[in-house]
Amino acid sequence: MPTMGAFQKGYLVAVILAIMTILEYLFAVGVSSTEVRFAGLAITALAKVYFIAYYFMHIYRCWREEAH
Amino acid sequence: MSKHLIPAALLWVVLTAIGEATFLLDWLPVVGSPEAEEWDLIFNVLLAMGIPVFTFVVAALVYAFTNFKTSNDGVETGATFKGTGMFPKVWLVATSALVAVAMVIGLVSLSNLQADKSGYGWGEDQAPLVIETTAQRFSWTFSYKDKNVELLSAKDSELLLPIDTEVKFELNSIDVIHSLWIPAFRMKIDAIPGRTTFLTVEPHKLGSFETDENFRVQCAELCGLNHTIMSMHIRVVEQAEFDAWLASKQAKVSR
Amino acid sequence: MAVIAAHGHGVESHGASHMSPEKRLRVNRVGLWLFFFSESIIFGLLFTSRFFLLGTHQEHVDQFLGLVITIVLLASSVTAYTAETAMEKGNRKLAQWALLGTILLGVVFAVGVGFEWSVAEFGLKLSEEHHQEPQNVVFGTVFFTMTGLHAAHVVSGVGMLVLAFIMLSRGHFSKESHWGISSTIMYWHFVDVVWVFYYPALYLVAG
Amino acid sequence: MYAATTIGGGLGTGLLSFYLGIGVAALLRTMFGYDAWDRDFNATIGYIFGLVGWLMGVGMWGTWGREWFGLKIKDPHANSRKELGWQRYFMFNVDHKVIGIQYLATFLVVFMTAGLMAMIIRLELMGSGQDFISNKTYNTVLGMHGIMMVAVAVAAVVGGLGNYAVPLMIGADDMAFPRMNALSYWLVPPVAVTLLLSPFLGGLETGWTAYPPLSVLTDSAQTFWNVAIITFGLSSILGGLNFVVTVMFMRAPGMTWGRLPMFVWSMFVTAWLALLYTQGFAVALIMVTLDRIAGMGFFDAERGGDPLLYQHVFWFYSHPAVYIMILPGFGIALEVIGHFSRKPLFAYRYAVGAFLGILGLSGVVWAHHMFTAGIPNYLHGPFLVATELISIPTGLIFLSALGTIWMGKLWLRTPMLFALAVIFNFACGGVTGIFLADVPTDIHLQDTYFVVAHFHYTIVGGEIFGLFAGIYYWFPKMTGKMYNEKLAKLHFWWMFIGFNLTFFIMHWPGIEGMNRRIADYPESLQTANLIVSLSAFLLGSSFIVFIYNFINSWVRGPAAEANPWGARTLEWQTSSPPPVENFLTPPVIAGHPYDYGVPGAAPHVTFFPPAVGSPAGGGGGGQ
Repeated sequence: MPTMGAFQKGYLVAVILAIMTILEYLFAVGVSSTEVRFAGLAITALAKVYFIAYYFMHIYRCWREEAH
Repeated sequence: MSKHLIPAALLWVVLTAIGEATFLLDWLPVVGSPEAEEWDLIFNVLLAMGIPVFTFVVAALVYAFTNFKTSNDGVETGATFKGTGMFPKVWLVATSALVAVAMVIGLVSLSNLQADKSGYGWGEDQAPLVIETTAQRFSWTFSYKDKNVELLSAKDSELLLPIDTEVKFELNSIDVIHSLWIPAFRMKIDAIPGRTTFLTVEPHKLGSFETDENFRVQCAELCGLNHTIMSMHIRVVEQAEFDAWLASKQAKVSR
Repeated sequence: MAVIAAHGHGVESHGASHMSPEKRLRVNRVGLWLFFFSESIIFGLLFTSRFFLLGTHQEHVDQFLGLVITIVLLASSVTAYTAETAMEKGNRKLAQWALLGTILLGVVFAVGVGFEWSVAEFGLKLSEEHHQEPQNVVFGTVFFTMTGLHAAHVVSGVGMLVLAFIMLSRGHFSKESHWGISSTIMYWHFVDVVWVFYYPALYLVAG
Repeated sequence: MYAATTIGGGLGTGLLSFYLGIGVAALLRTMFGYDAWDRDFNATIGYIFGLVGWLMGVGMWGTWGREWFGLKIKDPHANSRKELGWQRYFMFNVDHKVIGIQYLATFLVVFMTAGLMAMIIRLELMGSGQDFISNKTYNTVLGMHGIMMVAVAVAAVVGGLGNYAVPLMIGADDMAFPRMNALSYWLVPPVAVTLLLSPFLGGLETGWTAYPPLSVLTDSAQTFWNVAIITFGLSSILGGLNFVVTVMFMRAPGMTWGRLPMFVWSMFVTAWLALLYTQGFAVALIMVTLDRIAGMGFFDAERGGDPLLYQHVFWFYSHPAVYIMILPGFGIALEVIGHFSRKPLFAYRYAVGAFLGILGLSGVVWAHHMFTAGIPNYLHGPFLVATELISIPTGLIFLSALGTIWMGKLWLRTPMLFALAVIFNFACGGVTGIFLADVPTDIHLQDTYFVVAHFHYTIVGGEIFGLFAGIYYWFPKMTGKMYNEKLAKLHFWWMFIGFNLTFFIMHWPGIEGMNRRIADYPESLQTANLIVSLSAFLLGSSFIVFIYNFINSWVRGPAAEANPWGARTLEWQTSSPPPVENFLTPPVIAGHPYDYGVPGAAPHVTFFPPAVGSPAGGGGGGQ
């Protein structure tokens, strides 16, 4: 998403996170196997953390200098 | 360099010999069960291995201390090797091998410990004599299972065990964590509220607190104010004497 | 404690005599991340304790309420992001409004947790009349502790946001220099990250 | 005067906030329909308020807090001015050198106090039977000795010597977060006060490990103790964070990772350990506190909790904590041995690798403290293996130390004697560790005096000897005075002999059936205990020599040169004591710190030509 404006990028990520949250909820309610549910929830959580840490918290700025 | 290596190695050999000579002193506590025998064996093997390691360091230190010192206020400099060659790799392999040996000894003896009846920790195996043990601050309750006999460390003076019989202690605690330790058998396990732990011993030596103070149950986990006094004497007796004692106890209960 | 530490990174000035502002910023940023790392171990240990004590067992919780407060917290992350991006673009007005929105959503989240506590069907005491099992008590213990610790972070985060809002309104911070706001907002996102794990662990894991 | 205002102000606001907190707690309790007064609950809230009040009053408000509200702050550097004399050590100070000395002095006092408690313990144990003190007093003294010594071991080297030496050794003008550094220190006095008051608030019953359910059930000063230790943990975490960032970002030009002095390496790894694991102790104690004051059921088996949870969480910290204690000892030992052997440090890369290896392994060995605790049988094997694996990196430390002294020109001054003693003592502590890592032998030895002897060998023999090596080594730098060499050597031999007699013999009652933490023992153990006690008094009395030498030399010792040891590292290339900004001209690192006598080796340090005018100032954060 390099060409996108900063605001739009953030909102797109937020929409993705919201969809993931809803899907996570539906998944948890719908799946009966404990192991599958646990694994699915863990993967979703890690994916969400990636989005938040990268796009919201700008973790890359720790090792990459800011542009301005 | 060998000018220094040979005398230092000699020093190491001498120190090791002195160290290993301590095995001549029979200083381990009384052996009351096969478990204790096994313990003494592993302890001695590890000690025999550990002494040369310790004396290696001591020999190197003492030799360097006496031979490489200078009083020339730190102006002189020593040899300039930096330890980037083979020697550290050899050292790494040697120490790893030693550690591997120690690990194998540990794992083998661990699997012996956890094998079948003389299992340790958690398990269902039954033994001919089961003593349900309840710990509380600051006393022990020993209940001979199916025998209708109960001993209290606060009231009764001795815990009797028959010789050459497997005894399983099933431990519970009603308040805090305690630990049942019998030094003569080298065995110990914690009593934890909410779960049952067990240990099994097979006394093979007659004895009592009067003959050796390690024939005792001792609480080994700090449990509060009177942790110190939470102990009880043990007497290991012949089967016949044990049965008679049990019968008299049962008679007392039924009366 | 979080307030002190997180703000601490924002305002170091001594020791910078040989340090360019860019380097100072980078040092602050790495320090703040290490602080998050360190805090996540506290949260992680409680998270692990929950599974140690209960496995995946879970008492009944209000799923709708849980989903709503999760969305509220996510929404607050969006407004927080808006505030920081606005500062980077020099739009102070928007940043102010977005901070205000974040504060409000944070308060709504905290109230939501409080409400959840008041309607919870599990407690901390065994009682005959409610037929409570030990598991009920343990779930209460981990639920109140985990949400409580998280809520404490939310409340301290709100406090820091309020401070940042006041300072911004008084004319502090600029497009070039707004680490005080950035650090606070990073902290806020971190609180969100914690909830990303806590929400499934407390609400969803038993389906 | 300045000192009095600082301390008085802190105490004043602290006490006021304490009472305010108690009031707030009472109000809250009334609001939710409970009795207004519950000792533990109200005191906990009061403590938190009081702690914040103390910090603000002691100087954080003026130099830091005002900034959060956009107000103008006092210059945090003002308190470092030399004209303030001794008073600057009693003020909220951001200079790492002042903070280092504050830490060191505080923890030496704590060390001596806890040492006196050890003397009380040994006095009681001198004879079989209840001699001097009641069981309650005994447990309190025991717990206090334990936790205070743990605090000393965790913080004296890191906080004291680390704070003082690390920025100097890497060529920084200060730590990365100087005010947070001051905060780390000023969190300590309330902890010390709370701990020292605990005998009067109900005593301690649980030892330093505070195992529940005892720590939940006990009617003692447990809650005060918990909050104090959590505060200390916070101080440790913030300190660790500061060191990590400092070593990462504040190194002088040319100070590559391969040129870092060993002491800096050890501090860096220790700081990571503190940063990663201290939370375990804090979380464990938070759970105990919640069980005590909020009716939670983490450890109440009747309500479904599990006491073993505590031990897992607790040892998750407290095992890495022993590396927090010992790595600085290794670091100082290798540092001193490197300089005093006058030859290059042997296998530098392997020693660094050993530090990193210990860092990596330390997090996966905690359950070896729980071999007898009824953990599932399948956990025994893996933790046995992981624990013994740690011997391999530890062996590399010995390789480095022994290789360095071999064929060197050993300059046997007091720091060197202490450093060699670290290697000697730890060899003994390491070998006895194998018996405890091995499950079957551990079952008998767990919770006996064998364990006590083992960990005193590692922690006292390893770290405390290292601490004294460091104190003597950096004494000229810190104070600008030279200590008395004769008295220092007397102290060393006295302490070394007393220590080894005490703790070597202590293995014996452990094997013979004497368990820990008891005020009385069967009569067959009488002889061993008598010898141990007498040796312990010998060890204890050796510190009189140290205290006399330390104070006397500081006050009227001869002035020290800038570099009395002729060492290559950076901290010796500036005046003794160093100026506030550490180096008048910025240093550049050109070579390895330990290349003594290596032909053609570049000097470790060169300096930029003297700067014209003052160095350019860089203000607050900016983007």
